Amino acid sequence: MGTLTIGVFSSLIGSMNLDFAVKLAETAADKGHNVNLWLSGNATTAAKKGQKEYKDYSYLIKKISGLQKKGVQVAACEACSEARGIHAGEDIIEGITSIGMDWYVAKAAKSDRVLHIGVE
Amino acid sequence: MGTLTIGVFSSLIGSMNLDFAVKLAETAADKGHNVNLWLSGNATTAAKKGQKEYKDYSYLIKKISGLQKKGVQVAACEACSEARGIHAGEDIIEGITSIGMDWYVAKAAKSDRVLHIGVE
Amino acid sequence: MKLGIFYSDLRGNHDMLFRLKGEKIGVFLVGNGIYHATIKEKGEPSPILQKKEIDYYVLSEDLSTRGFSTDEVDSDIKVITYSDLTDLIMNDYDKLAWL
Amino acid sequence: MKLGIFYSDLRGNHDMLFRLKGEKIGVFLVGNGIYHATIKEKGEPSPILQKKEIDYYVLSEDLSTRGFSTDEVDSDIKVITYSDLTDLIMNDYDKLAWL
Amino acid sequence: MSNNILFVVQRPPYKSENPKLAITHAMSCYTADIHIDEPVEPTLAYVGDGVLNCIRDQRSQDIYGLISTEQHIKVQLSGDMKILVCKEDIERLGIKEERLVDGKDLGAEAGLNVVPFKEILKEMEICDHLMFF
Amino acid sequence: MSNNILFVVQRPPYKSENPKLAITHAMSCYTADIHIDEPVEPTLAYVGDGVLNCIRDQRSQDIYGLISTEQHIKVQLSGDMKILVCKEDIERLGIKEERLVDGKDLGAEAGLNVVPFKEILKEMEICDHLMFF
Repeated sequence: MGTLTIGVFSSLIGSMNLDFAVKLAETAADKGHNVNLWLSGNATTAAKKGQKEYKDYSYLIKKISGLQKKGVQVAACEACSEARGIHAGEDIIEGITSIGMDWYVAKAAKSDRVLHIGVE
Repeated sequence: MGTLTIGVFSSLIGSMNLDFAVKLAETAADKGHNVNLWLSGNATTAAKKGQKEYKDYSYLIKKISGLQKKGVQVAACEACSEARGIHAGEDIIEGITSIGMDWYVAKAAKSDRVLHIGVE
Repeated sequence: MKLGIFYSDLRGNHDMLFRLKGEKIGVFLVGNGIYHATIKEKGEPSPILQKKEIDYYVLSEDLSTRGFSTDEVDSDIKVITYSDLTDLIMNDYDKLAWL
Repeated sequence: MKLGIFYSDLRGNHDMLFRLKGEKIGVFLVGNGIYHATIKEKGEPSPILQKKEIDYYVLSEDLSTRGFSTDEVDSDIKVITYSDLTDLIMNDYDKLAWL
Repeated sequence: MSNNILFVVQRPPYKSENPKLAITHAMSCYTADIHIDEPVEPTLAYVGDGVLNCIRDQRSQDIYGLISTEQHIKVQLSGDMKILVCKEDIERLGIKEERLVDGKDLGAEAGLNVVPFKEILKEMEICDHLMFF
Repeated sequence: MSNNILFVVQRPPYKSENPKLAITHAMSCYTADIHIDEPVEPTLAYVGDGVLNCIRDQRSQDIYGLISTEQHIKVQLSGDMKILVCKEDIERLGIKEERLVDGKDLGAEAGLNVVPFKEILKEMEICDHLMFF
């Protein structure tokens, strides 16, 4: 079993890249791999508490919390979040670490595979 | 003098379409036109309170509040905001109306010009 | 119709521009659209500049943001400010399309 | 290197694909990349499918999402699930690039 | 006097939220009269790669838990919204008309109107405002 | 043993935040050792339309209040980050080398390395991981 780190820079709602990343993380974790998920840039919008579930919009809170139960580490870029008014504690979903970019590159360096989704 | 309604669907940070829209709204208001600004889809991220000012990221809170002082009406799509966990009162910047899409199409219908920026 | 078309990308939807018709067509190069006014890929001007009956404009503030000056702009394109853009929108074009 | 390349758009960066080289290249069509596997524009297969030495894969879940079934996929392309994709990533490709 | 807004969708579905927001914004025209004294009439047109929104059998709900663009289009067809699809573009992309969304199972009387681009251009001429998605 | 990550920027600036995040993520490699026991070494490469990030005289700060991509690149040059720019792409786009960002005024010893694409490909071979922006 290996370690897979996925970095995503796409908005919660829009390109569906985050839906893809979450489903891939889930599949890899179910197969016994270690998985890290990094949310940066517009992807930090996925870390905001209080998302209302509409069937029309990507809604990932439950899925991300499911990932965490499977041992997936989920972290969000601190500066990217704060620039969007999403602050640790009051705004960020419990279990998602708010941290600097060095966390991501360190995790990537120690991983067998890195899937970096650096687009919107 | 005429009425200009600008609708934007692009994220606060990213394409700089919102920076463009805000600067255009400001210029038009300074010339004496009536201006409405509609934030929908990912552009509702611009309506979030508590954005931290970094010189690296688009920071529009002060500019939007400046627009309001010039008489520009600024509104954000209610469902699009809520899906992102951005709720009226607790999350949305004062002075920005959280409202349904019918507000925008009504304003557009009564405007001399509509600039609809329907991309990310 | 008098149609003002906004271009904010270097790549993308050229086809649509050539399909749109009206008694007057203006193209506003804003954001990354300014590269069409300044870059000659393989020595050629951008394909979007080929249509003769169109008035082309480029936003001076967006040129400067990206490191270009007015004298690097193709001579067929008029350099305008946000103020000029506002006047053109409100006076000269009745419909607007952001491609 | 053994390089896995992800395509999630219908339009865009075809040049880069043809510039990338390695001992083994795989292309994963995901998201809107699936249109390359299903749409024949003007009767022609997508230009990204032209490279003979590449293994092409398309994600079945993303086909279904967009209304396509496996039997509409070009026969040179292997239809895979998220589970297959995970195995390919972890076993067969050591570097990954999302274009 | 009614105002007409033409919503033009030129991008494929699922890569951006905006093609879906084109439909919901068009739909919201029916309640715009709560804000102003005149009705607002929407027309929806799919052109360019936007015609890919109109392919039937989209299963986004089963797979990603998201209402499909197809479901949205069907609801609007059953509400009699005028929806145009560019003929040249479906032909260019090799999409047969029988692969397009059909609203009959939701009780729609008419389906999507597949029309030449020049008819969509005519709608652009007669509408009051354009919204390109 | 150090780990090397190659950051490849293939899109123009200002249309997405991500070309700028490529630089800040690359920079963050210098502090990655607070999390792991090995250093992480970044290399930054501009290819395709991404080379437009490297044009000098960007005035985004004056006009939109935003630090320019140029300022970011200069800071990294003065910190001796290895930054490659694809020669074929600047030629294709008609950009002369004297139009590229120069870090000398911030004390950088070397400027941007304009190299043939095959050298960037070589970096892709030797790096441990790739991050395309």
